[in-house]
Amino acid sequence: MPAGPRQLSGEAVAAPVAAAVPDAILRATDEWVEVRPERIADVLRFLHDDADLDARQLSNLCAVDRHDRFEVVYHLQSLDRNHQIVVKAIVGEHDEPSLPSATAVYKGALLQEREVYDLMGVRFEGHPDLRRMFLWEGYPGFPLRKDFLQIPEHHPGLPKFPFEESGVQAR
Amino acid sequence: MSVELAHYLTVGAMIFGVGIAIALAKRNAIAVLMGVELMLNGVNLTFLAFSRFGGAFDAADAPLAGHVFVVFVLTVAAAEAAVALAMAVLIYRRRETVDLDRINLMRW
Amino acid sequence: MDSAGIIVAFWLLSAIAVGSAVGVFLARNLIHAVVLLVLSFVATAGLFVTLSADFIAAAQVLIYAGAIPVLMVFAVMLTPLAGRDNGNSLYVVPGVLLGGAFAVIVAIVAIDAEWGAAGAATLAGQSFETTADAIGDALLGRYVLAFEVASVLLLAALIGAIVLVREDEPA
Amino acid sequence: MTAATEPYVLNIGPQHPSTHGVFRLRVVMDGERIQDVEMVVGYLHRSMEKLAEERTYTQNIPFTDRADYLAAMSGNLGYCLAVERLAGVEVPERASYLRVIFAELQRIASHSMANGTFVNDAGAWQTPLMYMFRERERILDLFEMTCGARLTTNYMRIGGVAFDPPEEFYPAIESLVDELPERIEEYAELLVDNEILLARGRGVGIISAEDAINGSLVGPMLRGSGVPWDLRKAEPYCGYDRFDFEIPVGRQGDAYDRFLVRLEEVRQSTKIIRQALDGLPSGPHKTQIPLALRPDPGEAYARVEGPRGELGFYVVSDGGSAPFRFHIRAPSLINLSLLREMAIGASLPDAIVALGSVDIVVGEIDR
Amino acid sequence: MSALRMGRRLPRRTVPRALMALGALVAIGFVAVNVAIGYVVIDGRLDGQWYDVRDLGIGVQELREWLDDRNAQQPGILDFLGQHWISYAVTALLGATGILSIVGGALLILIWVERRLIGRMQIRRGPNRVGPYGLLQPIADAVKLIQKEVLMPRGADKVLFFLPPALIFIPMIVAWGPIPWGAQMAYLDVHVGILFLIAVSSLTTLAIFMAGWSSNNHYALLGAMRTIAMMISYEIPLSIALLSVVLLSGSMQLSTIVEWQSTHNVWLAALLPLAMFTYFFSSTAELNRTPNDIAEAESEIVAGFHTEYSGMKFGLFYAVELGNALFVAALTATLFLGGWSLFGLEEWIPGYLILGAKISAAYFLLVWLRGTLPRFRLDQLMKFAWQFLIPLSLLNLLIVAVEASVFARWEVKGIVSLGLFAIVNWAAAIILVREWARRMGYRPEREAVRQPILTQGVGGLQAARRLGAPEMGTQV
Amino acid sequence: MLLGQVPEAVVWAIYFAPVASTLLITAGLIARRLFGFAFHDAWAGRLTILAIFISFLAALWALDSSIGADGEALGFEPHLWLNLFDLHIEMGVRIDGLSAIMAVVVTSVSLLVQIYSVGYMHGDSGYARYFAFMSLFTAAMLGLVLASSLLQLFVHWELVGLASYLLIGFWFHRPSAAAAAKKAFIVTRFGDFAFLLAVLLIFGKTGTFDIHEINELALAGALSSSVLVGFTLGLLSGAIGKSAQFPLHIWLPDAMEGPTPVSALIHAATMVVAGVYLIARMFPSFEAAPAEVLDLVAYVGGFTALLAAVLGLVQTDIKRVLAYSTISQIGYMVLALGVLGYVAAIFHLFTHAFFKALLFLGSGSVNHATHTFDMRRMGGLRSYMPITYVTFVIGALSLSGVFPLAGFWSKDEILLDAWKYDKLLFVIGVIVAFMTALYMFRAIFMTFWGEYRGGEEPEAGHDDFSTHPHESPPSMAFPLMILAVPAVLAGLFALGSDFTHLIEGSLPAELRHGKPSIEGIVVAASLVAALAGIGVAAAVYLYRNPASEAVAARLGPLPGIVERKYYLDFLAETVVVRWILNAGLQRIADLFDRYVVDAIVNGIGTATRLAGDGLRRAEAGYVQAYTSLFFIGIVIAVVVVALLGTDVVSR
Repeated sequence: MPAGPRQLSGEAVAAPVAAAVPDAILRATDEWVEVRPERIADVLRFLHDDADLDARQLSNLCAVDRHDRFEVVYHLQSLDRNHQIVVKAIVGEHDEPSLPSATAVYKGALLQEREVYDLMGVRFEGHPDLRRMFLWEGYPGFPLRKDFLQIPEHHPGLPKFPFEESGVQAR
Repeated sequence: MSVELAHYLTVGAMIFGVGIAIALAKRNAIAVLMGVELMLNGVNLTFLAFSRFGGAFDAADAPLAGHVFVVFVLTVAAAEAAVALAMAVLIYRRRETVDLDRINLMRW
Repeated sequence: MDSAGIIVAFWLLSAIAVGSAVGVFLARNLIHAVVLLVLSFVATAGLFVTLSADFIAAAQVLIYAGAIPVLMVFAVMLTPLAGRDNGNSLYVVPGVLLGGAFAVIVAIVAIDAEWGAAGAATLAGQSFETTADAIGDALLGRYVLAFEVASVLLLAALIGAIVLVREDEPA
Repeated sequence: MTAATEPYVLNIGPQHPSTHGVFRLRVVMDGERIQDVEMVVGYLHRSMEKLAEERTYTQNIPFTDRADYLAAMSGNLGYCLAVERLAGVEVPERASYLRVIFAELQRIASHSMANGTFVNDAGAWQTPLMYMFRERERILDLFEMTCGARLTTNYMRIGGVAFDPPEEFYPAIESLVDELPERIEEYAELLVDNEILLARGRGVGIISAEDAINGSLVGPMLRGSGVPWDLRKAEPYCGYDRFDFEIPVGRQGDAYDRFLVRLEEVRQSTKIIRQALDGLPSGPHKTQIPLALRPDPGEAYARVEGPRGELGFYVVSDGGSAPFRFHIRAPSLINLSLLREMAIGASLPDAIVALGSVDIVVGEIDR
Repeated sequence: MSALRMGRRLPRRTVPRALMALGALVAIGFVAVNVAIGYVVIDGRLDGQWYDVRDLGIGVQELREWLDDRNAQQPGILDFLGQHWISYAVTALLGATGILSIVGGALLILIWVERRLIGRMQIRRGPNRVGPYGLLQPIADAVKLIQKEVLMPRGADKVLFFLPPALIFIPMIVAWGPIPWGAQMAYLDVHVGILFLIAVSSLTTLAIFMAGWSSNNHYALLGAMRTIAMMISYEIPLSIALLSVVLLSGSMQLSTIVEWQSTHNVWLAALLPLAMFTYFFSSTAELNRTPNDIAEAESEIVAGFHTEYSGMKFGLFYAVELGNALFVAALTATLFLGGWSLFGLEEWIPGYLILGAKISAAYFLLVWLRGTLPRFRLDQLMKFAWQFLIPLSLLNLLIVAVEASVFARWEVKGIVSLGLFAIVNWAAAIILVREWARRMGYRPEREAVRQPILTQGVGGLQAARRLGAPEMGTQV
Repeated sequence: MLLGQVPEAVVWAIYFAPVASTLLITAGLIARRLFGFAFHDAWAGRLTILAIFISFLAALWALDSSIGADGEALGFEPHLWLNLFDLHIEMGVRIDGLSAIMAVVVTSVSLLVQIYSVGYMHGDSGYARYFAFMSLFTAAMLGLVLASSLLQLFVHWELVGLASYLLIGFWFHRPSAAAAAKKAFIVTRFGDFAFLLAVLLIFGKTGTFDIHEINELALAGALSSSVLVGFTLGLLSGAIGKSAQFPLHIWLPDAMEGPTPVSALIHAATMVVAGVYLIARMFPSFEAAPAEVLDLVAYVGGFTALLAAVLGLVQTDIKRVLAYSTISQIGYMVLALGVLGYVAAIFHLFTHAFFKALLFLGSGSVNHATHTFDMRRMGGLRSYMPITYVTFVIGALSLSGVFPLAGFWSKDEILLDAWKYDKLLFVIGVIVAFMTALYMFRAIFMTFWGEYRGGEEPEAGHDDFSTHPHESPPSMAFPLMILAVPAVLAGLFALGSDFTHLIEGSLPAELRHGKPSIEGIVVAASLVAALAGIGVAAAVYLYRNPASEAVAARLGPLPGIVERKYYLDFLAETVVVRWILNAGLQRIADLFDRYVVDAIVNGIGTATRLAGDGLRRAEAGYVQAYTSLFFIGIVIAVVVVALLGTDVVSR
């Protein structure tokens, strides 16, 4: 499987992570490391702070619906050392998936996690403002899920116009 | 038919009277200020009427004294408006109201 | 015998001035009251013109119609809870009575009194002259002390207003 | 206003003159000062990522045009790179050069637009925008000449590019590249030394380098904050390492720096195009690939330095002829992560200028 | 906030037919009066002796004689009317229609001129479809605006929402009164002309506030508050700048000021550069034009105070905006560029043509500014007014006051003293502006390093620090 | 009469040149502080010197004119300065022999002091400020001298006080300097207050401030003697304060805390002689007053001279010696005025200015070399500092009145006048002359002879100047040499009658005495006293060279008393201030205030409060309630007027 030109292999990442965050690593391939979902925030924190791994930027965050589970993929980037790290957290629960939020480590996760929640329905616990983004509150279902169209009420044709609730608080 | 001094004085008095009514009857400090300005205006009209009918242009020793007084009244009015409105804003900020019925700082 | 133009102008302007002043009293909305007030002031300025006071009329428009209402409007906008409301206070009855009594009595006195030469004079009897020069001479000559005092007053008012509404210093 | 006033909510957009499309900001204001801001997007959401799962790999290329419709070429390129990486397709040399040329032309066009609208947001009444459009127009002419479309080019293909440019293309691009430096100097004269623009842009929307990295900012936003990060250097694709160019980096991280960085990038792009034209090899412009490409199961994440920064495509294959999962890492959206940081506490005009300096494309935000 | 959704439709036919007929009659009368004026002028009955419009002369005199005759023959109702006021009324009517027609016509042309000019500046063509060179475009626009439905937002203050377009139109027209179009050719040549103009133009503020407040729209209110803040700030330097003109020429009457420039063969622009700059800049603020158009900054608050206006109400605002700009150009030409005089050439060329040319030049400057410059921020503008323009114009006023008293006392004939003043004032202007700007912290050389840093290597935070960019978030 | 009549503008220039330099330096300093204007310190010195040089030249011209006019007033009309209702206050300059001489003295001494200061103050952080103050002081002094009206004189009198306060406290970071400045200011205030009373008294009686008019009125007998007594006593009090006469002399020795050039300028030639000048200026009034006033003047002067001379004998600080010497010599002048020796007093003032300035500057020079003013640490300096030594000795000789130096002639004239007037005063004068020579040469022998005793102990790390005293820089030595010339020659004026004419020209004709003769016995007495003083000093301090303690032991309790300044400072500070004022008067006032005034006030307050308690029920605090009442009152008033007609109003 072709990897990015400057991607660290999963094994190379797994060793220091396992040392720092015990029982976090589930699997390591030469492309990515798979992390226990509950520990994902700790792992990211470690990767961010570690001087060698230096994953200062959350380059990309997305989720893949594997029919029975969700893979949440984190592409991390070290700018100074110019390498990329791919971390995956596989959430086994398919109806109400949730895992800790990365927003405490990366501000860049704010919108990306909202997007994943909006379209995939993966809850990120600890996200300060986890609301629908492209779709409105009350939209039935999460359209990027593979089973979206199998549920009858998810068929296109909007039942109601968006009801706007402001999440903005006046200070 | 002609317009005489008394006409102007009457108009001035009416404006002044309305000013009194507003100044006394309004709850809002800014409205009260409007009343005061109206009163000043009535006085101005009276001044100018006297100046005009009293031969302002002929008076050798003090030409246009009435006009000069009106200038001063205008000045005072501007100053008063600035300070009074500043006070209104301040009172609002401190007490959340400019309702004169609720402002009784001068009590006792 | 004045020219008809002056007579018409006088009655018209007087009606507007007094009428809109009454309107200030009656208006329920404070912003409307300000607008009516300006109308009254402008009409008064017109009356000034009939009294050959061109300079004063212009100054009246400038100050009373241009500056003071703007201040009032600002004050109204800065005190939102006061609600643009032009309600009456407890003193509405004495206020109206007193105002009416005052106007009536002074009007009676004005009409009844012997004004001598001034009472006999008419507007037609005198020519319309330019007043700005004479007012300037008077202000900087005979009334120079008062002029200076007035300027000090303005300065004091300026400073006072600024000091009053200044933000409290952050600790 | 300094007095105790009540905060009120102001809606900017979705059809506001300075929101660059159907983008909406709900702003809580105290007088002219912004207390809180929330972006409301989705008006242009077309569910591209879902649709892509039903189409073949090649059929998906037009979606990438319509995501960032101001930089269609870059979108094409990123997606093609991702699929090529997934399927292991080799690209001919000439195709790489052509890709570079068109990607850089697209960058110039997009940056011209960005700078023009930025200055427009700062209040210059359309004149600079019109000037910038002049160059963009010529570039779009070149696109039309080559692939028949101006905006949604659909030009790149998996394994190369769709067409070889026609003969009249070469003199046209030569003259454009020759003239561009003068034009850029013209803008610089009009805008860079403009005191008003300086007053409006300096110190507005400042983002520190730490925040920029942590907030996943990319492209001119990141570089404007002083971080010298450019994928063309860091992870050279399409043979960018063959070309000599430099990365412009801002000094303060404010809106004005981003403007300057974009202006300088136009200069650098001109340099790259010139080099690419000089070294353009002959040969095929495309590798033949099967019509229904079926890559082995797996995943690939490829990214290019688009005009708005890192434009990434994450493609997962389950061995079928359509991607199992297709995700666009949209710089326009992610660059807004720090919108609140930039806007809260600023005055409304400053926020507008800061937003203008982000250079968003709503098609890419919503997808 | 879309007016379409929020708005309330008015009845389809808002104007009764009778009113429309009356309007048509007025319009016809309007045209007739203009034709009459033209006839009198072209006919040469005035014999080159054009006086104050108030004494429009022969035509009016004939009218009065006729009235007197009637009065003598059959006394009656005309007894009451038979005074000289009727000539005033007639001439006032004539002058007002004259101004309206001139300004109105000019506005129609201006719309085309401005759009055309801006188009040229923006490498566009500008309007070129309706009529030759797009000349009929403004008329088409006007027709479109008149036909458009007038919407009123829900929750708007009905009375106050309807008044401002008319209220704001009045000062714009009245302000044109004192402008002299030639020797003794002013409609309302008041003695306190400049004060009159300042007073009249200050009325605009309230109308704008009414428009903004009554719209029940945050953009409109924001725009109105901005306008008011800016207008009351910029009225001060503007007035002070005009005062220096008054001081030097010794009169507030516009015609006298022009005559002063004519007799001394000098433009006040040469004598009072700083005053002219202050006036012009402050006027752009008062006019809400670039670079000071924050009141209707379209990229921030859509259209400011007239966001919610549509149809001809918007058209009136638009017309007033242009008319005021034209008026500022006219006042600049009158006060600073010699008005209708042109160093003796006014003997051969009609004064109003000279003035027109000067107005055009000044107006072009406004258009040019609009086509070129970005916009300031409100606080920057306020700072500029209070910290820069007002102190400078006060200092300038001081200098001019000294010069004026010198000039009044030792009247040196000819160019000597005025030349000296010009030199002193230019020097003072340059030095004051330079030094004050530096006092305000303006350091052009500080901004010398503006270009971004160029680098070959990539990196993150460490690289950023290595590149030596200043600490982020600090002002250089 | 070399140059012709001096124009009035030039006379004003004498005054305005230093004023201008003050303003310029101040403006420069402000500009430097606020705007970063490049105002170099050196410019302050140059400006001051230039301004005073201009003044000096103008003063010379004025003097020249004055000589040509035989000392009569040159007759410049005063200018109307303030015109309030019936009050017309005029300002003018008066140039006659007296003021011309004074102007020349002030400007010349000041000029030299400024030049000297350039070197002396070099490197001081307050360099420019110093020169601003100096300019101010000189301007004030010149204004005082040239004033034609008493008000003008008083204003500048106070300005001089202010400037001296600033200068004495120039090193205000030193507590002693600050205290000295305060002391000088407050002590002279007592006299100034009496002076002000006198000015107001005379203005109330005559309605004019013009000095000349007042003098003429006094001579013409237009003023009652009680008024004159009050007036002259007030003036005398002012003079006593400013000229440091007994009992207000206590501020002057402390005032030596200021920079030495300041001492030279203020305490030798200018400020302290202002009192003498004042009495001389108003001399006709004094003459017109009852004779007891002049007797009082004479005895105050004589007593001060004697007292200060004795004090000068026990000082170890060289500047204090000179300070007491100054008090003593000014006492001499006052004595001279009291014995009708108008010319002699001014003559002595004239000569004294030069040699005392010379001595002060010399002491400054010594200090520059040794960094101390303590004579016990000096000694043997004569070989190190020849110029200073020679000039200092010349000054001392002149001060002691040794023939033919300047001091001899002026002192001789005073003694002669005293001889003619009152023999007791003559004896006092001779004793003082003896004492003068004694303490001056004691100082010289202690300072310049014998072995060098080390100066100030060098501080660690400092360059060790003190072990190698050296001659002062030229800018300091040059004024010394210049001043030495008049210190020698100024007395020769006495040989002709021009000087007398010149000075007496300012007096009305009936008061002029003409040139005094020389009485052999007087000359002999003064010479013998001086030489005896020198001899005793030489005998005691040169050959025996005792320690101070030994001398003190020999003399019993006397030195103790003297060293404590006859307990006068104690008297002033403790008895008067602390006991009488604080404990006595203030206590009484306090009790009165507390039990009488407060009781009344509190009573009124209580009554008001009780009344208010009753009335407040009527007031709810609503503005409109009050306003309503207000308008009800107006309406009632209008109704009354309207109904009753105008009679009510007019009646």
